[in-house]
Amino acid sequence: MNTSLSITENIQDWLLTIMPASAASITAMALIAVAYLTFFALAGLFLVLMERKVAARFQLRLGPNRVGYYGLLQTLADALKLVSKELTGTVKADKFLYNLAPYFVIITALMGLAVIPFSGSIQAFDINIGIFFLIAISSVGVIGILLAGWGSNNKFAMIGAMRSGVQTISYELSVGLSLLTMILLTGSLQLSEIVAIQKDGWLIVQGHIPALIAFMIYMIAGTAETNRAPFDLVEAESELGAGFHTEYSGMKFAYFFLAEFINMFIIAAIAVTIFFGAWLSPFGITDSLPWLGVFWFLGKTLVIVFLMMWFRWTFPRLRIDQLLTLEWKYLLPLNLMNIVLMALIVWLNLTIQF
Amino acid sequence: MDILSLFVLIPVLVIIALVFTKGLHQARLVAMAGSLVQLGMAINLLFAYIKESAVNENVFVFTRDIVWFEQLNIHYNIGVDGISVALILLTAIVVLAGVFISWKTYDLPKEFFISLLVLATGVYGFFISIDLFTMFLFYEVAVIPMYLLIGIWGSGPKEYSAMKLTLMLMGASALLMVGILGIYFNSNADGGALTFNILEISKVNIPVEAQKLFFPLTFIGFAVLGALFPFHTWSPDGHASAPTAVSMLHAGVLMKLGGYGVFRIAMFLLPEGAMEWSWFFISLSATGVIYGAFAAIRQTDLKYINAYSSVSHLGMVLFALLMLNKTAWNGAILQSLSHGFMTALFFALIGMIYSRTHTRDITKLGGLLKVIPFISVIYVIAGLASLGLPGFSGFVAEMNIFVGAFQHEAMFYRVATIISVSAIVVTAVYILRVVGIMLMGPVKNEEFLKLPQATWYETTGIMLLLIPMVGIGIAPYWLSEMILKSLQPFIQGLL
Amino acid sequence: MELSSFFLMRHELLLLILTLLLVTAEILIPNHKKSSVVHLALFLFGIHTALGFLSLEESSLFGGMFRTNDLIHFFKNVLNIGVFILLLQSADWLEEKIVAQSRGTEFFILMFFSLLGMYFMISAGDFLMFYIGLELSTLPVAALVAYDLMNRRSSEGGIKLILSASLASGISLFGISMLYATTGSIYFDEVLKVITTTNLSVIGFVLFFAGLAFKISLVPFHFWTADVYEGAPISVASYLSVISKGAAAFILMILLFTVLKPLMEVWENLIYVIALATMFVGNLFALRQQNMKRFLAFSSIAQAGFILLGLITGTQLGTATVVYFVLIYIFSNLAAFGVVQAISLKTGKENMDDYNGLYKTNPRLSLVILLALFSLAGIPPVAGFFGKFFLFTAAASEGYYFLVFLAVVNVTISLYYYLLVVRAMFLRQSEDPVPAFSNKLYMRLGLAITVIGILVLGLYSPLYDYIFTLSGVFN
Amino acid sequence: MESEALIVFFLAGVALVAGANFISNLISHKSDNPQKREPYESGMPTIGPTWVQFKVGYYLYAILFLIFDVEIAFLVPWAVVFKDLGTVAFIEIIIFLVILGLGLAYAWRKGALKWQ
Amino acid sequence: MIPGISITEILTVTSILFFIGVYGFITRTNLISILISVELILNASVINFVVINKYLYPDMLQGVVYSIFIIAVAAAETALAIAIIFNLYKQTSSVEVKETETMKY
Repeated sequence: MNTSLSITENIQDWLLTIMPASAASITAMALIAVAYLTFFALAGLFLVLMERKVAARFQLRLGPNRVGYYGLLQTLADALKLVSKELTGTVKADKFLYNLAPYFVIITALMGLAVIPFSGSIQAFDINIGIFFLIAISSVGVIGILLAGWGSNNKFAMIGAMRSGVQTISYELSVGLSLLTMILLTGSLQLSEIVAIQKDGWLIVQGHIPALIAFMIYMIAGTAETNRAPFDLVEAESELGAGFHTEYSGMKFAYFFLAEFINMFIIAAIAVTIFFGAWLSPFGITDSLPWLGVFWFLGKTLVIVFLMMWFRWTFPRLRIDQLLTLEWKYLLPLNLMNIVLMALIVWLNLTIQF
Repeated sequence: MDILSLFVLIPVLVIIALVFTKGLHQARLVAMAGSLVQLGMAINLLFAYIKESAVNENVFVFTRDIVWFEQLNIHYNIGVDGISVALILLTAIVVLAGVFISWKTYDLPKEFFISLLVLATGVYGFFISIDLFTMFLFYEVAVIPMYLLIGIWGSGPKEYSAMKLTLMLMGASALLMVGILGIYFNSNADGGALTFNILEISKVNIPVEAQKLFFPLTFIGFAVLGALFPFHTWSPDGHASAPTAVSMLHAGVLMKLGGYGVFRIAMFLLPEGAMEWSWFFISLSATGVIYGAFAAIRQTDLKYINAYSSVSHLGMVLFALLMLNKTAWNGAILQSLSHGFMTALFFALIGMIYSRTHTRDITKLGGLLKVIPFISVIYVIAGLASLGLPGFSGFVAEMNIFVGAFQHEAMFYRVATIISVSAIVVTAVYILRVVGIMLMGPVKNEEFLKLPQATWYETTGIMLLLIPMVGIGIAPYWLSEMILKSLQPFIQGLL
Repeated sequence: MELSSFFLMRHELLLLILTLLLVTAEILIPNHKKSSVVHLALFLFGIHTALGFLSLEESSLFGGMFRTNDLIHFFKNVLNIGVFILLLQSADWLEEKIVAQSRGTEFFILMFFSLLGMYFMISAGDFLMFYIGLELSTLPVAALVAYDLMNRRSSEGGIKLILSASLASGISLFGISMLYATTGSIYFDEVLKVITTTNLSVIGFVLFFAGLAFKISLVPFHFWTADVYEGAPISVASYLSVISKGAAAFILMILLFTVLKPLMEVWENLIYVIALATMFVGNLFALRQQNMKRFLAFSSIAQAGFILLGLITGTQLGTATVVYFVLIYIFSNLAAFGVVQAISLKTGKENMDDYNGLYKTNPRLSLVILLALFSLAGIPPVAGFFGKFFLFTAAASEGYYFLVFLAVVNVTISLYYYLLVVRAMFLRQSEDPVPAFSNKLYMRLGLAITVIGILVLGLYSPLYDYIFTLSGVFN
Repeated sequence: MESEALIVFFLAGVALVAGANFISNLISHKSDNPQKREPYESGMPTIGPTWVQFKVGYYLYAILFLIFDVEIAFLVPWAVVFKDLGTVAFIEIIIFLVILGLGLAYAWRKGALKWQ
Repeated sequence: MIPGISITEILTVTSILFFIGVYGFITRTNLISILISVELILNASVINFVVINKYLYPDMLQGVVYSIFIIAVAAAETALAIAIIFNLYKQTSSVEVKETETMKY
């Protein structure tokens, strides 16, 4: 197992002592899978809670505060409620596609999570084309949404899915291009290498102006990628009921909900990895304590996530034409120019070196 | 500019001049003037040739060799011998006569004369070429205007006839082209360069196998134009549908290209192939001779009669050529000339009769001798020449052919010759039948009594053709001598 | 790499700049002034064509991906001239029908991109460049075929073209991958050194050949041709039939004569069969066509069969005759399409019956098409005769007498249907003939150049000798 | 092996959804009536088929996306090696982007980016 | 390189893919299906190139580079084909071959 989870190595050694090699590696993988699934579920639950709390604070409310200490168990209770609800669906639906859709969104979210470098040692899948893989896998997610919309055979769902499709593919360009801008600086697609380059300074500092522009574009596009407000006209409640997942209930609805929050987390995590040095501490203050990296990483990520939540309550929802205008007429040309600017800076060695 | 290239250049210039004319009057004047100049040139050429050949040992005189496509060794290579000179003269006369006969072409006159002259250009070019490529080129130039000439100005099932004629002749050129290419790619058999030059190829010993392969291709390729028996079907239809002048040119001149090509290319360059295959083609041509004659008896349409008679007569040309001896060849050339004048005259007369009576069906005609005596008398004269009466060109030609043919001892040749000779009798039958029905007897239609006499241009046309015909008949000697001298290299090559 | 070596790509760079200029023009010029784009494009392309004749040295670029020599250079010029004439002929159509919908510039842009693809295809030094060129030359044409948005047939032609083009290029690619498997390289030079006749390479070659056979519309990959031509605007059909086919024939020749020469024993037989099939199918189907575009489509299929006769040789003579034939073919076919276009533009008539009595009303046009058809049929003294004769000479030089014979038989068949048009124009009368009209300057110029070409190209022998000398590069 | 990790995550995803569905089916309360099986459209019965032709604008963006996304595929290798190549890479990518930018500008001018 | 899977197996798969594509192209009656069949053929070639490069000639990247270009071109092809199909659909309200075809021999 090439995955450099240091915990695993210990466990693997231990496993090897009690069973044959092949069984050991399968067990190890199963353990990893369980670990990530746990994290997946916990992160989802936590982010939902966080969202509600943040929203409440913005609106001068308290937010959930009954279930558990300060309402900490609220989302867990919600989850349990969802599990126990009946899985309904319409007779008119295309059953196969309807049921297939959740798999798409969940699997892509999970795979996206696999390449995130939580710390120097906690990264399940350090592929050499990491960023490319992320871009690729995130575009598969949209298929799940389209399938959901199509398979439901419901007009709201269909319109929501189409909107989602056009929105996601549009903003995917900006996500890709802004990440590409940063690749010019790193010269590598491997996430661990990208992190290594930031040892002496975060890329957003190294690349100064173009990197800043790239970050802003990335944040806008990333928010739109995840269909979050102010780009949430996919599921604009006031227009479309619940959008593409109108016809999903109970657990099936929960998948989309969960995947959305995990995607938000992934977007934030990538932003942290590419722009803010991932698990590296600022100015190397905790270099001597590598295990702190995870916390640095999660901390930074949550800051970005908070930023995205902040957006939600700051900007009004866009109309679809505004949304597309923003992408195609502003972000995309800006992005292309930004790439040239970055190339110029790298070419002339104008980056900030430490 | 040498004397021969003018034969290509002048018609082209006349064509260009014709493009700028307006109306019938201008067009026919320009065409007549151009044709007159050509006739003058042809006569000039004749005398120049006689003068030149007296001092020049070469068979081909006035040669000129301009490199054209250097890489393929294609040359613009021209020269004439006695045979070509005689045929050029024939062409010039028939073209001029044709212009006169077409004096009253009201429909698209300019285009008519242009096409006629394009045809003439092709024929002249063919006769002066001694390069296979240019020869083939001019051959096709001569064939294509026929389509328009028959198609536009013809009568009856003209579209069908024109298409049939064009396609059969072009189909023949498929064989011809393969033959020519075969000769070309074997012309380096003795180690020289590949060449299209007839004179040079004739000196090369082309492998016998190749000769056997390419001779029938080349032979049939040309002989279709010369109305070889199973491939003659285009000829009656084409002639019947064509306008008068075109029939004249076609039967009188164009079909001679076939015989000339057979002689100059197939037999001259592939002598061993010729010997190998002669029995086969003799059978075909003998069949053609007798078949044409018998078919002519059955016809009632004047043009068909004449067309089948052409098949018969030209069959005789091919027959004579295949006899492979000097006398027969001489006869073949003379027959070509004689038939050229004679059949042109026939078609001219038929045209005149048709334009007056509006029918070519001999059963509807009768007693024309009383109504239009001049035309009728000329018709009789032409008929007599056709059946080979002494004193006319036909006699001289056929005499030579059969004398030559009988020189062969072998049974096969004898039988073939006897069959062919019997065609003369049949010829007499159909000629006299036409004369009897059409010219003698009562006038079958009241309106025919008021037919107008021949006009000046018709008379001119007739006289142009009649004089040489009689001339050859009365004084064949100088012509024979000129031809015999030119036959020398063929004899060396073949015998 | 020296920047100055980019000048070896002069044709490509110039055309690219030109096209980008047009794109910029399309973006900047307001809609009501769009008609000026036609003149601008013609002017620019005229300059480009003229500049193409400057001499160019023989070399290769990008490590052998791009190569150029005198023959390639010559052929690019030929294509330039062809396209220039085509544009002259299309200018009126564009001005009258297309500019009004403000879609005039795209016509030029797409056509130039396609031409650019052909340049790359011809200059390709490896299969990658070749493939990109092939696609770049095909895809814009599909858009051009579907140019007439209101016409259902146009869209249908477009989809037929692009689907069959994709299929062909897919098959071709699969073949290339097999060739790559056997040789280990996609560079022509290296492939030439390594390739031998093995099962895999032969299968690869045959599949690869299919892609190009499609482009030249050889039987059995000709099915799209007639439909696409009929659906397409005439300029585009003309482009497909003339420029596209010419370029494809040329690249096929380059590939066969240089890269795949070691497989000669394979492709000789292949081409022998395909040449026969193409000639016969093209000619026999042409016999029954009434629509002039379909008619010319099948005629051009048959012409492609004739081109194969020169390809079968693999010699310098073969090269020279193919180039020469294609050059003549470009002029002849452009003339024919030009007249069809002129008539279609004025009257909307495209059927052969509509041409009845054309000579009476429009003598000049009918003479032009007469010359063009005679040239296509190979009647002397117009250029087509020389082209055909030399092609047959080339085939005969390798001993393919029987093939030549069948080819000439096909010439006769083709003459029959060419004469059908002649018959309609000259022999027939019509109740409702095409009214007499006069063309605008551009069309006249376009037709005049083709007529001059048809008359002069054959008789002017130094041209052939020049081509022959150029053709030495492959041997 | 890397690819194995990918498979693990894939299977984990499948297991998550399938397992949760299973549990949900097991413990949930079930009831059925015809209204429940109708598509939800704010209480109105649905009118006409849902799977109809959508506005062409959506597809237009899909086509545009296709083009620009593939262009990213070309930019990625370039970006990775840009530092090593320097000048030539810079000039070439300028050409590439200019053409691309022209394409975008063209689409803009033609109104392909306008949502109607 | 994937251990345990030899090049023959992959090439067999691509060949099958290729022939499925060809078969689909010939038998399908829906324009979109035909387009998908074409894409199958292209994908078969892409895989071929990558695999041949990786297994047989790993020292040069020719096959891989080639495959990137094939993908790009395939995208352009699809974009154009879809655009034309839309236009056809607008006029005929169908993407079935037999309903769109008007031109025949």
